[in-house]
Amino acid sequence: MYIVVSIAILVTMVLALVRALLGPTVYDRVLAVNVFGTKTVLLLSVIAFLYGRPDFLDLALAYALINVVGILAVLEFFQDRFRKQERVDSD
Amino acid sequence: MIELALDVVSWVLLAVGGACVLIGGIGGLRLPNFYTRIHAASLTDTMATLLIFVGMMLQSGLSLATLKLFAIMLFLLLTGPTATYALANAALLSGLKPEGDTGQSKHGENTQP
Amino acid sequence: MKLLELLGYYNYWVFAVVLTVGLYAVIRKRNLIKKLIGLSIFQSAVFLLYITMDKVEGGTAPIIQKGVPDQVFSNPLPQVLILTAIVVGVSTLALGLAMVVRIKESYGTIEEHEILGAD
Amino acid sequence: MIYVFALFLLTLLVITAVAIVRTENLFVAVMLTSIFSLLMAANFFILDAADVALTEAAVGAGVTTVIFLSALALTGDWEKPRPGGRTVALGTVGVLAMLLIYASFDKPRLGDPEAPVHQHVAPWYLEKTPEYMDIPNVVTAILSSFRGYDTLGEVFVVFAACIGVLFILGVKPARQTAAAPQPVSGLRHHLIPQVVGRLLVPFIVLFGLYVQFHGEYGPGGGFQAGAIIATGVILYALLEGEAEALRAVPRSVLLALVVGGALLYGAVGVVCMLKGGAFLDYSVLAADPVFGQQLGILVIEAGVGMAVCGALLSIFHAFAARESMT
Repeated sequence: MYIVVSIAILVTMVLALVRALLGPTVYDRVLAVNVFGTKTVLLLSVIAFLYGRPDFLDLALAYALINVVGILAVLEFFQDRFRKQERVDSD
Repeated sequence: MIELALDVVSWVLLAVGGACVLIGGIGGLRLPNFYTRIHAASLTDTMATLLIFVGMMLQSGLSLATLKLFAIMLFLLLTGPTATYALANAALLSGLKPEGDTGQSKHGENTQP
Repeated sequence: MKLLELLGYYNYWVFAVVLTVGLYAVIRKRNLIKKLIGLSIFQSAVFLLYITMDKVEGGTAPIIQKGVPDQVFSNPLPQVLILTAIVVGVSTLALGLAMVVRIKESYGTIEEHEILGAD
Repeated sequence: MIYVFALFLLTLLVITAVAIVRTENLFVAVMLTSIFSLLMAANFFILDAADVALTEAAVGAGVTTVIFLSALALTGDWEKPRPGGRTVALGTVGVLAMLLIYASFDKPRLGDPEAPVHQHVAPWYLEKTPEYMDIPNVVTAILSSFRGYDTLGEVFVVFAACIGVLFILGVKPARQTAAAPQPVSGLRHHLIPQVVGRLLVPFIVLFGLYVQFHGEYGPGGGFQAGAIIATGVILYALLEGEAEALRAVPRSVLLALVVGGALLYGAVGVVCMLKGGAFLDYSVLAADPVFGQQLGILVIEAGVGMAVCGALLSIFHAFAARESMT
């Protein structure tokens, strides 16, 4: 049963990667990275159960916690550039 | 008897979770512009996380693994929508206006974030 | 049997392709940051080669569970090498990026040909 | 059955690598690099390398993306395309690829138990770990005890890289820009990420400590723990602003962490020598050699965790301080 779910997750990862490559605006790419991260967490949990070693869920837990840091760093990066652009336009 | 019932319920949950994940992926690819895609990707994310992890928790019964699964589900449910909100907020602030009914994305090339 | 046997070599082919993609980036691209990204891809390919060699058919990760009598384990040794190599890789990457930032401040550009021209 | 997953994820890996090299926009390359690191961690996990996957996760998701973005903020965001023929570069690289693929045919198949790599040293480690250390995680046992001297070298490399970055970025920039360096405020008007982040940071640090002291029984150890705790404090710095994070974890504490971690590791080795054993031979640390080994592993893992956490954090602060200067 886990195999069906993991196949579905893998296909979604492919779709998210295609969106990351195609994505016209930069925020589409950030969205794709976010979706990709969540799917990795799901995939790692399902495979931990598939292998019959549920004590490896630490890895999925680590990803669940750390994924948001990358996304917020990107948004912080954009906010700085946007503010710098504003400062350049104003003076 | 209980064992069979648990198995069936968790299988159904996992199957629906997998379908949800797939719908999110397809939606994220085919929808016209950014704000519609963010709906597709984030809503199904949260729903699929709930379904898949509850399905797995039923399978693993009362053990340390169930506690870990619950912790992962909790943090995913906490961080997923937050990241999506921050993303949509940043996009809106930087001038990517949601389309009316024109449907085509104004920002063709990604030179202008 | 032929396909399955060929499938066994798929990891090595991916290693070869990712290694050459990283090398291409380092050789061809002139932007220093793109060169560093190419270098980290090159590094990841080498890590993939080491970890591919540690997998044993039907073996699990080398964490000995008390109850299970005789268990087939994957080889722990390459994992130890790669574990430290990843952290060292990030530290040297940070060092490289610090140098790129200083080059940008003194030369005003991080394109290799412009830097060479300025000298 | 693992071939299906391995096939899928490795193909994605190749596609991402090619996409990274082809994009002009450096910011897009950084985003794809974070996807590349996610795929690497998934691949490591499928190939039974749980510890390595946790390290790649802890380092790849948080720290690498943040360091790259800080560097991009200080340098340009666009790469100038290079006109002219690519044939020479593509030719040499293509020849190399052919040679490597040709050479891979007499390598053992994936997962072949009779492969020479599994015959010599690995079985010895797998037998001797329960005997000498009696801890479940063989990888941590080898990392900290059998190859403790080598890991000491690793800690000194991380230490040297951190000192190098501090030196390079410590110097005032040549042209001090006129604009007064306004304090880099965090995601000020993003209320929801701040509230959730403030709720999340303690759990990340707590999870880091769990990974630190859980290193003997499951995937974990000093390197992963240091990276996770550093990511937690970086999240705090992103949300509250870098000045606020410096107030919470000042630079003196960071340097003390880096120096203390490396010193602690070396001190354990010297203590072993003083008690009559060889350098870094922990069995002399306590009456019962097995308990001595476990004690030694616990202490040096703490040293490694402190050194890595301090190094990554001071690197982040060095870049962030540079950002506010220009």
